[in-house]
Amino acid sequence: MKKLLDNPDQAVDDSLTGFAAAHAGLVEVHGLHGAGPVYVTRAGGAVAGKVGLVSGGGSGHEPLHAGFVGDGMLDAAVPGAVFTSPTPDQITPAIQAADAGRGVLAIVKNYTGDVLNFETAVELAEAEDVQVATVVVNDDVAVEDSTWTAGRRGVAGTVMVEKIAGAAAARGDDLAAVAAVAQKVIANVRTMGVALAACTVPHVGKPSFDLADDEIEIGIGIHGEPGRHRVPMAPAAQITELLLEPVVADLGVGAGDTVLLFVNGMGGTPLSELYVVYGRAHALLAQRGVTVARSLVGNYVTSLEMQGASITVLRLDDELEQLWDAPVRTAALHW
Amino acid sequence: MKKLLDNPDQAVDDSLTGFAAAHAGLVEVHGLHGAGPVYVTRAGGAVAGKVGLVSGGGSGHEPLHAGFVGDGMLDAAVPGAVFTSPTPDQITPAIQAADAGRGVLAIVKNYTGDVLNFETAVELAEAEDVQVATVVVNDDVAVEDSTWTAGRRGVAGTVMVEKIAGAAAARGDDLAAVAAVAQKVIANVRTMGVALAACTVPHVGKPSFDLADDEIEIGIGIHGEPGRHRVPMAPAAQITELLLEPVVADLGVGAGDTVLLFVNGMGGTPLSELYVVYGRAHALLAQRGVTVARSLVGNYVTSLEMQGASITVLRLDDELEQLWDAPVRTAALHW
Amino acid sequence: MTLDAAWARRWMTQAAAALADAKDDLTELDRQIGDADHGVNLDRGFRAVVAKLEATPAPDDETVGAVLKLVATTLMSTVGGASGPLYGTAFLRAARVTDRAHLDPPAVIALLEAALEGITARGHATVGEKTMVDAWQPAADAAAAADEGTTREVLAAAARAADAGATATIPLVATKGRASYLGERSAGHEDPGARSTAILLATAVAAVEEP
Amino acid sequence: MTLDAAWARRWMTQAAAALADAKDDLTELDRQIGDADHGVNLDRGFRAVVAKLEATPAPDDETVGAVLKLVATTLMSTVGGASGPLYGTAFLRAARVTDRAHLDPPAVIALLEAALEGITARGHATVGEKTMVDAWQPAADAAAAADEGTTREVLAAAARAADAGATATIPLVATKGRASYLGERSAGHEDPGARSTAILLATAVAAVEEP
Ligand SMILES: Nc1ncnc2c1ncn2[C@@H]1O[C@H](COP(=O)(O)OP(=O)(O)O)[C@@H](O)[C@H]1O
Ligand SMILES: Nc1ncnc2c1ncn2[C@@H]1O[C@H](COP(=O)(O)OP(=O)(O)O)[C@@H](O)[C@H]1O
Ligand SMILES: [Mg+2]
Ligand SMILES: [Mg+2]
Ligand SMILES: [Mg+2]
Ligand SMILES: [Mg+2]
Repeated sequence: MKKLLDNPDQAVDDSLTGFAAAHAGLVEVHGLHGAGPVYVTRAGGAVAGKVGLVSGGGSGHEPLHAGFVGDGMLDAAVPGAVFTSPTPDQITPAIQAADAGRGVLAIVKNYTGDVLNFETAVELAEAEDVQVATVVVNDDVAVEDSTWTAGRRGVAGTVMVEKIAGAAAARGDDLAAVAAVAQKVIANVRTMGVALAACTVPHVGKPSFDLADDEIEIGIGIHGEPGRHRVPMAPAAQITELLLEPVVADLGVGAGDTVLLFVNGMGGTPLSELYVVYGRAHALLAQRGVTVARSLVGNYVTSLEMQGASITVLRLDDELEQLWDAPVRTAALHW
Repeated sequence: MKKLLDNPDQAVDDSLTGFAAAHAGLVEVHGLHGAGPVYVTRAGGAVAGKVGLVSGGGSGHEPLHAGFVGDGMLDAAVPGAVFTSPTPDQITPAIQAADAGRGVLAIVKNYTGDVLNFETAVELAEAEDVQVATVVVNDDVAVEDSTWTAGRRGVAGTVMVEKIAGAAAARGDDLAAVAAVAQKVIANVRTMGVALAACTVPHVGKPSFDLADDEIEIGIGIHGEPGRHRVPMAPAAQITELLLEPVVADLGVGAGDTVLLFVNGMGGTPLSELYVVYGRAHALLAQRGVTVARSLVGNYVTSLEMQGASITVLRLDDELEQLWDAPVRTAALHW
Repeated sequence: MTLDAAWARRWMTQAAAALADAKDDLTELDRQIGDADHGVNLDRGFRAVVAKLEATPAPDDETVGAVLKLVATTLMSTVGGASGPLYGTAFLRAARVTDRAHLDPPAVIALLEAALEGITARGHATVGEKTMVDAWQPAADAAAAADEGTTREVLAAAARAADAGATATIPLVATKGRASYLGERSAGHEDPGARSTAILLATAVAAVEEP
Repeated sequence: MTLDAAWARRWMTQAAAALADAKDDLTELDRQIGDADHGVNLDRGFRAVVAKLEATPAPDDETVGAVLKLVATTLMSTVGGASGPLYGTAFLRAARVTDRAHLDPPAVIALLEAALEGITARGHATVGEKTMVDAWQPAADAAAAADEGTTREVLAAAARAADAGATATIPLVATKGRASYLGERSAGHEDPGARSTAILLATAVAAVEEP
């Protein structure tokens, strides 16, 4: 394991220190160097008259979530240890900091740890008189029998939820309306991912799972956890189909539908390969009569240096399209 | 070697197909699927009244250069095979397409292949009555005795040259002035890189160089070529010093200077690690009394999936700072 | 022989040491069917617990519940992940029923039952879902069945049952927690949370001073 | 015995075959001290040359120069990298001095010298800098020294010298091209462009039909 870091125990802190220095005008990182619970807010604090948006989760998925703090997206982000949910004592002050009196929407990815820690944190924030609504993102179609599991995981579709709910908050929607928009995105977004090679958690020092040279892991999450099944290594065209097929089937998109297509890199895959997958997926959707009206290609919800990608499809209507297009000014998304 | 592609011979074409589909409103990719010489232009073609900007080089450095085509940056980009300079028959039509009558600036990274192919292409374009100026980017301080080599290489600093010259062209500067601004950036920008693990060129199928588990390669270029020397793996703080030291020394920046600090990922390094390096570099510069006024952190000039990073410092004055801040709307840089 | 706050403090010191020893093993279990952090999470949490207890001098009249509450809030704010709130809630509920200086056997049984209830209240898992409940439930049951014994015997019965329960998770297919995403592939591996529960309860026994 | 356009065409067919065979070896040489693409670049280029020649029927009065010019423009537009313009210019200059149907020994010498001049005009390298010039220069010199011989003997002398020249690059420290970035570390490896030059000239000999 070779990584650009000094000490695994300090890696999240050191990374956030750099993040704070690089984006000083945009964000503020609280609690660095053991000063207290760690969370990230906009540089200016909560925006008067606006519903606040908070998300969080384990670190190792950068730029998610801290990279999405700023105008038109999140007001605060809460990074845990690598692949470990943050704790309530971090989340609660982040929620409080995001509150400008119109309440706060907590965007939680569906993992037992995230759900439990946010649950407690929300209770504590409510006890401090902050009005909080929670949405749980669960876009990962790799989890098939969700009644027999902890439910579908929240993965790359989280970016769409945060961006679009952020735009709804920015245009002045109240808490119920922002939560409703977020739920609408959640209802219309699905993702499936593949790993070509696993990642290595710094303090573990060896790959999260073992994968032979000629195998790939289909249906992975974003925490270096193994996927649903393994198949032999295949050309991009085939892998794209393996990922896109269940996404399209589950979402039920077809001729006449308009979608956003998002090809997300897991951290160790070059952009050029993501575009290969994007091209294949775009063509497959076009063949089915689906219009790809918006696109996103890049490393947005990563698993450290994992080699792999996920395909996300969001069914669009006029409202979602407009909210997606609305201005955003964060470290990682900017238009 | 596991890569998301179908056929190494088609990988560049397939990737550009996806790029074209993902950014249809922004760029146009010419010559796909064997239709002719391959090059990328803005969707709308040359901008009336503006000096054109063209750059190019081997593929495998994505988002460089095609990701920088758009308002405020390049008018055309010319991608060669992976790590191989494009040919004159690609470059010349790109130069012609970028010309709106006020001439074209060709931005060439200093590699024998790029220089020679651009030289020929420029001659051919001039024969077609296009006025062309050429600047050669050579920011890599890893090349020490540049009189005994092909000269310093052009690496990550190319982003600064393209962005700032692009802004000068956008504000209406004539060809000589745009070239002068580009030269000013070149005179004030320096870079040094490190590899933790080599990359694999698709049609080669094995890593470009062999690196032991406890070694890193200092002073690498961006073509998977080996670096200047090897040192034992070290903590990020130490690696940052190894990279920053020669950059600062060569540039001669010190107390009172204002700079842009750019930590560039080589493709396979997670953003979180780039921020660790950024944080260390920022602190080292601050210690020396250097003001870091602007920053950029991310994968902008990559070497496929190479694990590693480079540090670039650009000395700023008011003009360069304003031109850096000027609006840009490309696939990879946007503000 | 009853158990007092000093026992609770010794328990935590020994638990921290045992979990530090088991850190890599627990993380390896979690690497097989989860995200390779369980040992790291608990080690971070219990080191913080020990630091917190050391920084908090024991008043003469310290109750067992007071110690366990400190443990609960510290775990809650340092472990994260799924196990943080689960262990945190377990200790919080246990603290509520142990707000006294001395625990007799029925009180020890109550402690274990409250802990179990805390975990199921939060995590909604039942026995057989391949979670820490598969260690806590048999532990609480065995403790209740040993109600004729000393506090040490009650705890020892619980620890043995937790150990057996953890082992029994090996063939199970997970339906709760992160391992559930693996489906059938989760079978054949021990649940890390069940194993850490067994370790925790073993140290509760070891911390009882021989009469 | 003189050389004609048919020889030039045979030369290119055999060169393409030999370079395809050597593709991996050349790329491996380039991997050691460059960017691992030299074999791939030349294979792409010479396959295109053969395709181009096949698609271009030979007129009865075809000159050697006409063939070499087609080779030059094809290499220029398909090889890329440093070697594309260098080999392209070499063939372009060689075409200029061979614009006739038959080459006698002095014309073969002129062809080689023009090629060398093209390469140095573009690349500004001199002997000893660990580039293809280290094969072309001795080749041109040996050809000139063999001016009493047949065309085949002139070419054979050139090919032998190019081969020796390529081998002689092994201990050199590169000061031109990509290998120069390696400094001292470039010593101990053969220059890929010098080796491909030796292969190219060997096939020029092989393409001469025995009288
Ligand atoms: N719903 C649940 N109920 C009870 N225990 C659970 C539940 N979900 C997870 N666990 C326990 O938590 C353990 C994993 O803890 P840990 O690895 O620290 O957290 P995470 O899964 O968030 O990485 C599992 O081995 C299991 O015993
Ligand atoms: N300035 C130069 N003059 C002559 N030959 C050169 C020069 N620079 C490079 N070469 C030759 O080109 C070869 C490399 O070609 P190739 O690998 O195809 O291009 P690139 O270096 O652009 O990847 C070197 O081995 C060397 O022989
Ligand atoms: Mg975890
Ligand atoms: Mg090359
Ligand atoms: Mg875990
Ligand atoms: Mg090369």
